[in-house]
Amino acid sequence: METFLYKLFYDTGALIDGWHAAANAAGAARGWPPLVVDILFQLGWAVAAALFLALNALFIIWFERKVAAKMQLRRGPNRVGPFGLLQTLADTGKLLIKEDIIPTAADRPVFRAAPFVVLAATVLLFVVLPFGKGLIPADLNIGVVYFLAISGISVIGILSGGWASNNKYSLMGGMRSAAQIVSYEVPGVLVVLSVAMLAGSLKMGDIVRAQPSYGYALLQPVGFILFLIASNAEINRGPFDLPEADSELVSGFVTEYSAMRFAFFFLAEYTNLFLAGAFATTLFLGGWRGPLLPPVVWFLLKSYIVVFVLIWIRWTFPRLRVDHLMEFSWKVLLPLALLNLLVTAVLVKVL
Amino acid sequence: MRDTADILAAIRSRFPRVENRPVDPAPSLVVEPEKLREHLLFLRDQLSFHHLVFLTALDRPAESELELVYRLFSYESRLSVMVRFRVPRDAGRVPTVSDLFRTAEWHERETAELFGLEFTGHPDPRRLLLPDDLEGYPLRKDFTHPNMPRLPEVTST
Amino acid sequence: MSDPTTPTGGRASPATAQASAGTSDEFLLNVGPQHPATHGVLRVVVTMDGEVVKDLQPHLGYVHRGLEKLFENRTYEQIIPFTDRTDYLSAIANNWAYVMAVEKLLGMEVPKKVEYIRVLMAELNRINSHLLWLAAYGLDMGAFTPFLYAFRDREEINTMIEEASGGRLTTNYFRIGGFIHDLPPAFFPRLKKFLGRFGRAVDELDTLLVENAIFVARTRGVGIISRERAISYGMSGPCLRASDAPLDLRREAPYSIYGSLEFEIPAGRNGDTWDRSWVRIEEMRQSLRILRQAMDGFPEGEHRVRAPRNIEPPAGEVYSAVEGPRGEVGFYVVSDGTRKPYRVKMRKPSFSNFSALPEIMRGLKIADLVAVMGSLDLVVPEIDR
Amino acid sequence: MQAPLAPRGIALVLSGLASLGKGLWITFSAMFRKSITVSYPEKRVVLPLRFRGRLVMPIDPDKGDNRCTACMRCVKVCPNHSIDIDKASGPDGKPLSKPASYRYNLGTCIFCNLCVETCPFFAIVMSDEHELATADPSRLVIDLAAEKYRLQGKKGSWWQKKFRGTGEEA
Repeated sequence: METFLYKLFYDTGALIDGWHAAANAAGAARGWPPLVVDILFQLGWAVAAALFLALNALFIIWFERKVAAKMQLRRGPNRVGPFGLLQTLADTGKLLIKEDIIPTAADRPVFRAAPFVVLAATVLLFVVLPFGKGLIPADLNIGVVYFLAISGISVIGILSGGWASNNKYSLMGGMRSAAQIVSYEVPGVLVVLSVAMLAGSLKMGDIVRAQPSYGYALLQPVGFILFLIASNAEINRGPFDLPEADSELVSGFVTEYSAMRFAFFFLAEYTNLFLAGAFATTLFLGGWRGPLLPPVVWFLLKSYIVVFVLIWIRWTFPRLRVDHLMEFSWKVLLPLALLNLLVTAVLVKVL
Repeated sequence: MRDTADILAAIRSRFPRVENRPVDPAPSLVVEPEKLREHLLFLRDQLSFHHLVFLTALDRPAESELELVYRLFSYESRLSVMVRFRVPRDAGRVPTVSDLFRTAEWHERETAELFGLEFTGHPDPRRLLLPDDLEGYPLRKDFTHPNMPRLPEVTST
Repeated sequence: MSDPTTPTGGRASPATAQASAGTSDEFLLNVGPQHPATHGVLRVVVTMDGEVVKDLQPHLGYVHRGLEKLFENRTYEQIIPFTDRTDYLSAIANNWAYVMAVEKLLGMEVPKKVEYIRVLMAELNRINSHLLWLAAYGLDMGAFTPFLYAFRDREEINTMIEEASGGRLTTNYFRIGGFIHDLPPAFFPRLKKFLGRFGRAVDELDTLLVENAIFVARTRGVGIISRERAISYGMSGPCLRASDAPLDLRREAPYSIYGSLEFEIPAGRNGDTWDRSWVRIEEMRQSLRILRQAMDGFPEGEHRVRAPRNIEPPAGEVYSAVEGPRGEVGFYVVSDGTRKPYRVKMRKPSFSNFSALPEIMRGLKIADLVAVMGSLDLVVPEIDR
Repeated sequence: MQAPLAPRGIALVLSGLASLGKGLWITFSAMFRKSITVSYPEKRVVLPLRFRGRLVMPIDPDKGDNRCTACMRCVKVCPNHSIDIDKASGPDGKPLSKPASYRYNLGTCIFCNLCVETCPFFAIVMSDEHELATADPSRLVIDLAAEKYRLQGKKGSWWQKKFRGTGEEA
């Protein structure tokens, strides 16, 4: 039953390795250095990731608006395309042709660079995502550490965006966001550490393989909830959307941005939402493992369930005040994360 | 908690001119502007008229005077009382009561800018509602403004 | 100590110049006049020290239309539509206060049925106004969903009011001496259905927002004003009752048939933002009780007394007040025997409730400004008139 | 009736978590309820009988003309002078009790219905028209007399019953 289709869905990794070996052989025959083929393959991965990112962003924005609408007894987008599916496409098109204003007193180079820094930090994270068995662009042995490090870069973009707009509201929005991400990164890292300890490795692929098929969530319920809260805060969403708290700071650090630059921030925010879901799936819900369905489908399904929960939380709760936000992280999440780490360590030692 | 008769008696004994305006049941106490603060303090502390409902002025161009009207209400005895007095129409000066009743601060600022009065001792005598560059006092009967539409004269048909 | 560049363009308006004498690390934040949390056109210049509010200077007058001047040039009947434009959320309460004042001037007794219709309309309008307060307050606090649920219920009330008066917000339904049209036949079946369903809807909204842990954390113990200070600031309505003062005009100075109706006056304990919210939720439940009693005891009879076509009350003056959703709504009408009033002074609750904001806000955080302002349930046209 | 006291200590934490849970349950259960949006413009809300749309002077089917006698009562009662009437004059110059023109300023009208109530001849009524936005300000002043408006539907029959005296005070 090693038909092509089966391999395509169920063992994509082996298929790609096959192509890679064939390409190497062809390259060597033509006297190319092996590096050329590797670069070509990496380019392939990059294009695939970019394509996935674009499609996913369009879908997830529509998904959030539809789910939010359903929870609020209304319809949500239904004008553009069937069930409003093309609505996000229309919005992106609109943003493309709108005038891109840069405030005169703005710090121009930083103002222009900020959105790209945030977007770059988001796109780089796709490198280590285990979409399926073997379907990992680069299964770095420090995958988890890489993920946490790169996701920290986006705060630089937000801060510089807030500063460059030379507007009091944006400055406060940027500062708040930086403080928030830093203080929620700490409990997040500790929880990820306890999962890595359970799995015994930092490689994303290994973590997924080491998990029982139902995932670590049942072994680490507290860890799972902590991780959801921490990642929710890190992407400035839900009860933690202080930086763009409309009623206090108009719209935080994105106040002065318009058209395409604003679209980049917006795109980054929703891709981060998916990444939070994907990372939670990898660490706690058993990644692409699951009966019957092909691994990629499992991975996406589980990610979108986590995304649904994050959307659900956002449209139910009011916003936290900035000092509660800090207190909650340092005085509640951190102790719980440490406790969780301790318990896991003891369990791992004992079992 | 003093009963109504007791309070009315206390009022009549203290205030010489207690009148009644048609239809409004609350007694009107006519006082001199100089002794306003003293009277209001008495009403508030002795007779528990804690709630200053409102304070405004009436333009009396015929007598070229402005009539100031203060209305107080007591939550304990559920009685209302009006304190009123007259000041000259031009450069009228009235002692402020904003320290006795905090709500008076804004009421006085509004009455001052709409009627052309001065509340002596007011902590923050800036304009409250009107733009800085408007001359004249709108609620005076003789005030007109270019873009104030004239309605067709209402003759009783 | 450099004078911080005033955000209001070249001309430093007196308020900001005066308030800028602070130390160097302070900075001025302009909240409004186009700010989502100000429920209308109102500007507040906040002197801040980091995130903490040091002083607060409100700027009013953006919506001042000089209504009291207009009234002096219009007949008693022409004034009615203006009264519901001073506070578009409680048009009925304003209509009632004004119409009752003129009826007192005329010494006119209205039939029992008119009193019952007025109570029905006023209580529906109170629920309507509290629902909009809850919707807007949820938005300010970052919870978007209560807005939609509250407006679903508001829609039902608006339809009932619209069927009776023709208008949804600015109803202009009351007339001197009663009503032009009686209640439509579809009114009571609709009201019965609404009363059956709305109890659960209030509980749902209460659980979703006011009882929610994050909301409680942001409002309990925030923006406290004591009973004495509240009375001194002339506050009234839910803002006053939250400071442990069960004072409601429907009990203190009962008008119309409120004397014969049973309902309780909810009062808070320590006058903080949460108590103000709790009082409004509880008031909606009490209004349901009143509506039920008014519906059951609805009498037969005329819906209007034949008022003379040209209303010319005898010279005199009167002050009549009604308990509106935001507090005491009063009209002081001075008549001089002609067809136009000599002077009409409107006593509006938001005017006094808002004047207490600087004292409440001193020392709180900027995020609390939104919470406190929302809890005062301000309607700006009522402040500026 | 007093507001409840804030719970203390562990009770606070538990009630807090419970409130979060209840909140989530409400929004989740809302997903299975029908949406209440009316998809305007495809579907429209049924307007109540007394709805106050734009003022119109409909043609009386019996007389084939509008019922206005230019008695100027609506001009006097309008709070902000949105109605102007020019009396028609007969061939011999004597004024007729018909309006030559009945200028209604839609821009300043506040839809308060006082004019309709004061009109002794039921000549004017507020129609159901509420999509009144126009880009051209000159179209805000409408001559109702020249418009020869035909009032149909429920509102039409309600209006005719009123001046024929057979209708109940709906």
